[in-house]
Amino acid sequence: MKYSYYPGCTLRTKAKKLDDYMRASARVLGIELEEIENWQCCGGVYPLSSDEIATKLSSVRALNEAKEKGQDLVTLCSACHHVIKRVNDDMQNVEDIRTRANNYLKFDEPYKGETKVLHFLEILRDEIGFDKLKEKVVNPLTGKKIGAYYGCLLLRPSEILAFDNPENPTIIEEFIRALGAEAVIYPYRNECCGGYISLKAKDLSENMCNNIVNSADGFGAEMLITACPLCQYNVTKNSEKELPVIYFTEILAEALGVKEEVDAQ
Amino acid sequence: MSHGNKNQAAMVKEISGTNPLKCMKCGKCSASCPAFDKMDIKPHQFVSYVVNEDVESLAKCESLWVCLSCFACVERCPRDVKPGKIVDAARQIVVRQKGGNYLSANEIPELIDEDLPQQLLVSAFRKFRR
Amino acid sequence: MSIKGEEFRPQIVAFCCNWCSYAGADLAGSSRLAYPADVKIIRVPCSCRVNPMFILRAFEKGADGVIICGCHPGDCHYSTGNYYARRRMTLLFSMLDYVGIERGRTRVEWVSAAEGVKFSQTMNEFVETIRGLGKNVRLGDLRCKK
Amino acid sequence: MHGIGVFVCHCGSNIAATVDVKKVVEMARLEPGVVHAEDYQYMCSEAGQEKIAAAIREKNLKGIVVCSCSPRMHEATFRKCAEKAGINPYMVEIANIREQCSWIHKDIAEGTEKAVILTRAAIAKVNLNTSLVPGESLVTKRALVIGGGIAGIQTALDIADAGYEVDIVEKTPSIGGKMAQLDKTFPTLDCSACILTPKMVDAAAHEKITLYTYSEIEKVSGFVGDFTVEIRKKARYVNMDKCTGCGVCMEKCPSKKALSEFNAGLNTRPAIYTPFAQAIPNVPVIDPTQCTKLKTGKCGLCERFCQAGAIDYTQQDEIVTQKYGAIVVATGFDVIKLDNYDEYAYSQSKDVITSLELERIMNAAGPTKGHLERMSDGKHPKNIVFIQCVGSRCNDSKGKPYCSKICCMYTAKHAMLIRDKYPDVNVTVFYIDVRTPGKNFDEFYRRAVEEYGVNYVKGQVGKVTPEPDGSLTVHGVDLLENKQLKVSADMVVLAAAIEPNPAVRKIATMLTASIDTNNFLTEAHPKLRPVESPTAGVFLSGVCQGPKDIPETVSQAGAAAIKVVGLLAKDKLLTNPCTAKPDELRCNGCSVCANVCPYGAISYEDKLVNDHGVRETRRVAVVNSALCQGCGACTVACPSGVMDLQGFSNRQIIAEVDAICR
Repeated sequence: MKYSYYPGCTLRTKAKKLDDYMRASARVLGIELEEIENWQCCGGVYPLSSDEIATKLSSVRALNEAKEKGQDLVTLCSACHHVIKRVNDDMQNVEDIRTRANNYLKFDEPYKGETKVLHFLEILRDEIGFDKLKEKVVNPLTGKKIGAYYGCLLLRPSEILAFDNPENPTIIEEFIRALGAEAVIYPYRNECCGGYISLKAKDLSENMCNNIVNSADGFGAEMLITACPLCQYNVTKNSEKELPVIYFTEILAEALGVKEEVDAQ
Repeated sequence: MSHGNKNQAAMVKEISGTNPLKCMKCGKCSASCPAFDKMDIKPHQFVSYVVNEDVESLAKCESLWVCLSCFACVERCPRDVKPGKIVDAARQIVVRQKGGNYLSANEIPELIDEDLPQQLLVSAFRKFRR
Repeated sequence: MSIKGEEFRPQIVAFCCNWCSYAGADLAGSSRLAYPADVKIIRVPCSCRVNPMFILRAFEKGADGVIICGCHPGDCHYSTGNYYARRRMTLLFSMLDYVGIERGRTRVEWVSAAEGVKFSQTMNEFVETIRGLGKNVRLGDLRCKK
Repeated sequence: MHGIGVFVCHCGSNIAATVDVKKVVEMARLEPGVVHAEDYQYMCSEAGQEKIAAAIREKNLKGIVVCSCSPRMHEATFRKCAEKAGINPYMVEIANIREQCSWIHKDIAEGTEKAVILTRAAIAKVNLNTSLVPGESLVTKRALVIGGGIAGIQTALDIADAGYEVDIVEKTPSIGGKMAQLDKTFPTLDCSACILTPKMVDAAAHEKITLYTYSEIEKVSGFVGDFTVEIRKKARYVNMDKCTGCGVCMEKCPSKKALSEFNAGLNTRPAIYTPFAQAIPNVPVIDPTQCTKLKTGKCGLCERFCQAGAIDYTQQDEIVTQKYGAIVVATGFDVIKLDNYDEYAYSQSKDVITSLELERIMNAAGPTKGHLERMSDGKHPKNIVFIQCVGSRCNDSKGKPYCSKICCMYTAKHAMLIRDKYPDVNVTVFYIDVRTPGKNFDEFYRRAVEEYGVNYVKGQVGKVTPEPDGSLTVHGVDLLENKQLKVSADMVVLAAAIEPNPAVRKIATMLTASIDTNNFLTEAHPKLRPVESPTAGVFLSGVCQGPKDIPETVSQAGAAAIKVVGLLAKDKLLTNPCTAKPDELRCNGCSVCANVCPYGAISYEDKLVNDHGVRETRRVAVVNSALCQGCGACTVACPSGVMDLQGFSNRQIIAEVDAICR
């Protein structure tokens, strides 16, 4: 299994571990990742305006490169996934954006949204399968009570992201169970952490993150896992309760027995 | 009723790609919005400003800068109106005008800490500035 | 839309089955859902009554587009008529394409008696397509022009 | 043909406002064959018809064209008028210059031009019309009602009381339908079972009514007056003649895990069961997916305990074939699945329920014996929140675009009943609009507010979150106060949208009755023929046609019954004379036409033909005009172009094409 891989800005810096744990785990699972050459930042938020293309071009370049290699494009950061998947949907379905982006980029062959965009979790679920993943676990996380924190970007708008049931998702819970831990279900797992708003309106983010953490704690979670560096930051910084929030790839690496090797790097 | 700027209202409709007339004023967006309390114009009211061609008031409101683009309103809107897209279109109109930036580079140092991920700054820049 | 001097006004024939599409057209009418006057409807009992000959004749006589409307698959008043129509028209349209009548000039659409909106939308779209394609000259029989 | 008359209707201003009627008359006069043309305010009025009749007589007209509304509206009117005046009714053509011209165009020049062309096409067609004479067919004096809810029961009772045989086919083991599941009914709060069960008993006891419960429609053929229907009587594994309805089998059955359909899945029932105590017939059925004996061959307890010897594990499905003159669809509704509304935590919490489930909880025969209890822990709730419009009025892909109509009233009913019985319970209703048109309806809702203190809040709820302490938080908004609200509740009740019974699609296809985008059956005319389907002989009763409450359903059921009675009262029906007709001289008997005919109306006979003096016996197609429905499939299939359709002949349609493209 060979995929094109788009890491994104934060995974190169503040969230390097999110990336490292994933790469180590991917090796164990036989997932081959080829990093997109010269990838550029996705912009962090999907540009909603339907009348400009400049903010979408970096995603289109990455998508086209994967297409030329004949590979699916894998993402790990929730924000990158959200942006690239939606831009891809525009390239498939919005004629105006497709035409203008192609006119500007002048690829050998126009890009029409051919590339399949997958989140790493989707590979675990759909390509590897959680049953198979379970077999590969050498260090089951038995007894741990883990809450999945999805946030907003992976799930919405479900019409386009088509990742999971946006109001009652199960993919990360299944992932947790495959690793041998107990999945704690709490209703705030798909609520927003505040995102970029924490920069200028910290109190708003605090209120939201406290709701999330209190709910998870109330239902017995001992830690939260997430796929998004921004979620990780906000929920950790902006909540009163000290509930650890870590990347899902960390517990994956732990269960697969490669965590120490990464930490030692 | 409408003394406002027709062009700007049309522009909001075009940028957002939504039809505000589909709204039935159910309020599910406002019930879902995590930033509701910070908003001066509430999500269910966005459409009225566009219909009444009063984009100017919308452009001056605080709501533009506290919307999180979490898409809860977009996901749950039963009428396919997508209020989040309307507020984003109004925000676009503001930041595209000169001096419409909500965030200046000078403010940044005092706002950040060492754990802050790049993603946050990138997103904030895209949302708050041209 | 007024009749202006040299504006291209296509000649469009619509065959509508009596049970669904003709009723859908009536509903579009009573709901005042406008579509261009270029469309003229011929009522047939079922879309399977539409003989390819009629369509050829229309093009010979100078039609710029022909659309056939019937009940949705599975909803035919005569159970299976629209399936026959669908198969026949698929064949006919590829043949017409072969002789140079663009695909866009012919269309099959399923419109139920309750779909006034769809009828109007379909006709607006179809007329728009035909306007884009311009006047049809292929198959036109000059003897028919007198 | 010489002697055509053209009559252009103004339809008040409906046509005349956008079509220059005088101009249409003037242009019609120029068409070949036209000897008379005139216009009039209302052609369909008595005076208008008199004008037509007078012209036919005075000018010796052979055929007429009426330029007016849709032929689906007044073709029959003008045919009758022509016949009275002495010409064949099929010498009439209609140019539809209202629905398909004046109502959709605004520009007079444009409208007039199109009206002239449509008139021209009708004139070209009528030129080639021939006199047609309808045949006759006999009417089978028996009606079929599909569905045994209140709609079906009422329709059947009314038909039977008029003296005709009626069969009710009901899919489930008992008649009664959704109404049997209800506890109380609005706006009078009388007990649903108390008013329904006598009707169920009446239906069962009526000498003219036959019940086929636990049965489904398998196949329908034929046409108005003469339908043939195959009914599948599913194996009950209980002999209906022997069973005494004692109920011992249900008590003894060890397999009690199946969810009770009647109690909306809130509790369980045995594998051998009647849906509810007052079921009619009071004969249980064995659910083969649950019965240990049928699945593994072991057990057999019910057989051992049945003193009447009614259990029969070898029973098979049985197909009954019956003839009917008319069919009434009364298939009713279901509550939508709430998979698309997980924000309301229906699948996550047992204490989030639908209104139909609440109905069962409130009912003395329900899972909690009528006590208001939470399904999760059996505790008495102190705060109940109702959420309206869940899945109704949605134009996204998740819900239904229509208003389900009954929810506002039943929610007011529930709120009132709860406050009446348990004054300690706080009731909050989140609504978008309160819609209560109907006799004593708004008064009823106001009573809930004014006398019972139900708290109505305008604003749709965004999300319901289960809390660690077992309560629920309702995240709502008060739009009038412009405030977000978080309401703590012990129970949340969702007014889930209703949708037509999913089985209706298959039934509609079998009946060739049309269905709309929401799977509601289409009526022949939305105002003037609301209980008839466009397919002759098929009638509509109850929610299968659109959302309705009980009184509306009962009225419609009666209306459908009178239409059926009107049909069955006739001995013979005139058949459509627009049937297929082969040209025997040119037919080579290739059999293609018979293969496409959906009615088996075409056969082949060896006939003596005289082909330009050559007399020989040839195999030629023969159409049975009593069976032919006039679809025209054969006319196009015929490789030699020999088959034609009377009233819509090749030449007629080509003449129309020519006239339009001229």
